[in-house]
Amino acid sequence: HLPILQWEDKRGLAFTKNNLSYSSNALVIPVAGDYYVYAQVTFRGPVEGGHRASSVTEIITKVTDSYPEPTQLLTGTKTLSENGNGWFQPIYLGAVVSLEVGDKLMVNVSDIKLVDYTKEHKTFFGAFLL
Amino acid sequence: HLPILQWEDKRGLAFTKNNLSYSSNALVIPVAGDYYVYAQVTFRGPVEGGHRASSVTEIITKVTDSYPEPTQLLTGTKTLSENGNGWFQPIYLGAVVSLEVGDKLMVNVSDIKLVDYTKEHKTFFGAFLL
Amino acid sequence: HLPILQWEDKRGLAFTKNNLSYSSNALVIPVAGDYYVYAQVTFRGPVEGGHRASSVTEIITKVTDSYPEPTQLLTGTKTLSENGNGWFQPIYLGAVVSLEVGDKLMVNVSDIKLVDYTKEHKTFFGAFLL
Amino acid sequence: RHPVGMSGRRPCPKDTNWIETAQQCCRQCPAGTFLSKPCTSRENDSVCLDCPTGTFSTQANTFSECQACYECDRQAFQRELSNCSATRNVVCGCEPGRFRVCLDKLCSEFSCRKCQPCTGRLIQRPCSETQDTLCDSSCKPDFYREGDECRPCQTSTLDTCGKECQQVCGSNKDQ
Repeated sequence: HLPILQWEDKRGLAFTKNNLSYSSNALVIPVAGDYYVYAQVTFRGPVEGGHRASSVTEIITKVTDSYPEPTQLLTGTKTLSENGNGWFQPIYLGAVVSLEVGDKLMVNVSDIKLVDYTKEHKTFFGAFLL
Repeated sequence: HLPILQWEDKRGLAFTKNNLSYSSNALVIPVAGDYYVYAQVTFRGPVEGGHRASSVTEIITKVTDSYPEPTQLLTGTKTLSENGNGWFQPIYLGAVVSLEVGDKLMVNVSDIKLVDYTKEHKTFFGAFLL
Repeated sequence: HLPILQWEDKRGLAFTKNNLSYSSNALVIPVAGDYYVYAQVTFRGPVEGGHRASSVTEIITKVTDSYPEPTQLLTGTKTLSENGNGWFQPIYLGAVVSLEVGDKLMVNVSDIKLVDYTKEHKTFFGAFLL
Repeated sequence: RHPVGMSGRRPCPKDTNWIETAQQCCRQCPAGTFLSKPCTSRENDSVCLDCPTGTFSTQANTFSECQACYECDRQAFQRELSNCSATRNVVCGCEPGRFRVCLDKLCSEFSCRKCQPCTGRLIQRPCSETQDTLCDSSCKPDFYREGDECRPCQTSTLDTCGKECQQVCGSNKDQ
């Protein structure tokens, strides 16, 4: 599987409430229902020692007790036509998905070294019940 | 007009509820109100026999009984600087719009041959009442 | 600070309601709570007399009475690999933020001359209370 | 309520539209106006108001507001061919000396590129709103070819200039 991002859930702009909790890299769904789930990852490169990435991918995934395999909910894939200089590429994803109690939501990326984690307002992840 | 995308509305992650129905390529609004409308289209190329696209466009359009022409609600236009190799370009759109009973929402694209329809988590469309 | 965009709040698709008002380039929060805040800016170039931009940035900012400095809530930064011809680059941002009564939300951009203001469905800004 | 289609909606006679809030058909407002207040008892007493400046409606309608006019992209060398009126959106074109480069088949988006000047050549087809100048492939008299440019003959440098230049400019001098 693709690497899973870790998130800050308390400090700065980050918060959880209404029993929507965060544990082991996942948002945990407290109540069955339809949720608008979203995430933005800002990718940037090139990075030291990294091979020259030709594309970046962000996937919001669901893990559920009722199914052994993770399910890909939303995917953003972008090829890079950068010419070796410093580049930035944000990918935003968001949609309504039906979730069950205990479902876990995570964000996977093609290459964790390319993720710009330096500022909370550039890379973020969340969900709210409709 | 630009081509209109067709959507799966039942299988896999797709669903409709609360009388928000899907028919002839459009979401049909059951209750007047403000809706958050969103869509992502993943474009990819080059495609066989296609001319080299210099840009891709996604438009969420409204058709209403009260006006004979479609209204463009949201538009994402991106020029491509890809150099002939395989490329991917997702475009996400989302915003709140005021809709009337019976209004129809559709997604138009600049070139239907460039749309990546292979995976439901890469190209999707939806709306929810606030 | 980066230039702040001005918005149309009445004509066409634009509207404000439930006391969420617009004044001096900002949405003004009437009720404390969690809001989904979003904005899309379509950038385009090259423009007359403009230097050749190497990147474009969109930031949704909060100004609050309780803190003298604006707070950056959401940021989208994209480098440009365009080759001098006409280019278009949309940046969409959206997320849930906790806001207080009287907080002001604004959209800043790296270069106001590069913003495509010509059509309301290409560049837009909004928020709704969860 | 007898089922007559979605939420009591009935097909309306010509030039009227079903109005959900009024639960009846109301007369359409003419182009250039919008439906400010739906009809009440009789079909004909819809209240239509003119589109406010900066907005338009091109057709008869029962829209609750008019559409916002587009703007021409002045910084991208566009200009107004006709401005926005109550019944028609603005029409944009390119500034003189520039032509349209369409972004897609519909040409709803276009940039305005400088017309090429054809220095030293005859103009086969002048620059227009939709097409660049078409220059003649050969150089004008008193001009010689250098690469894909046409340069003016200069008697002062005749003995030092290249073969092509001497051929063209030398023969002109002898006449």
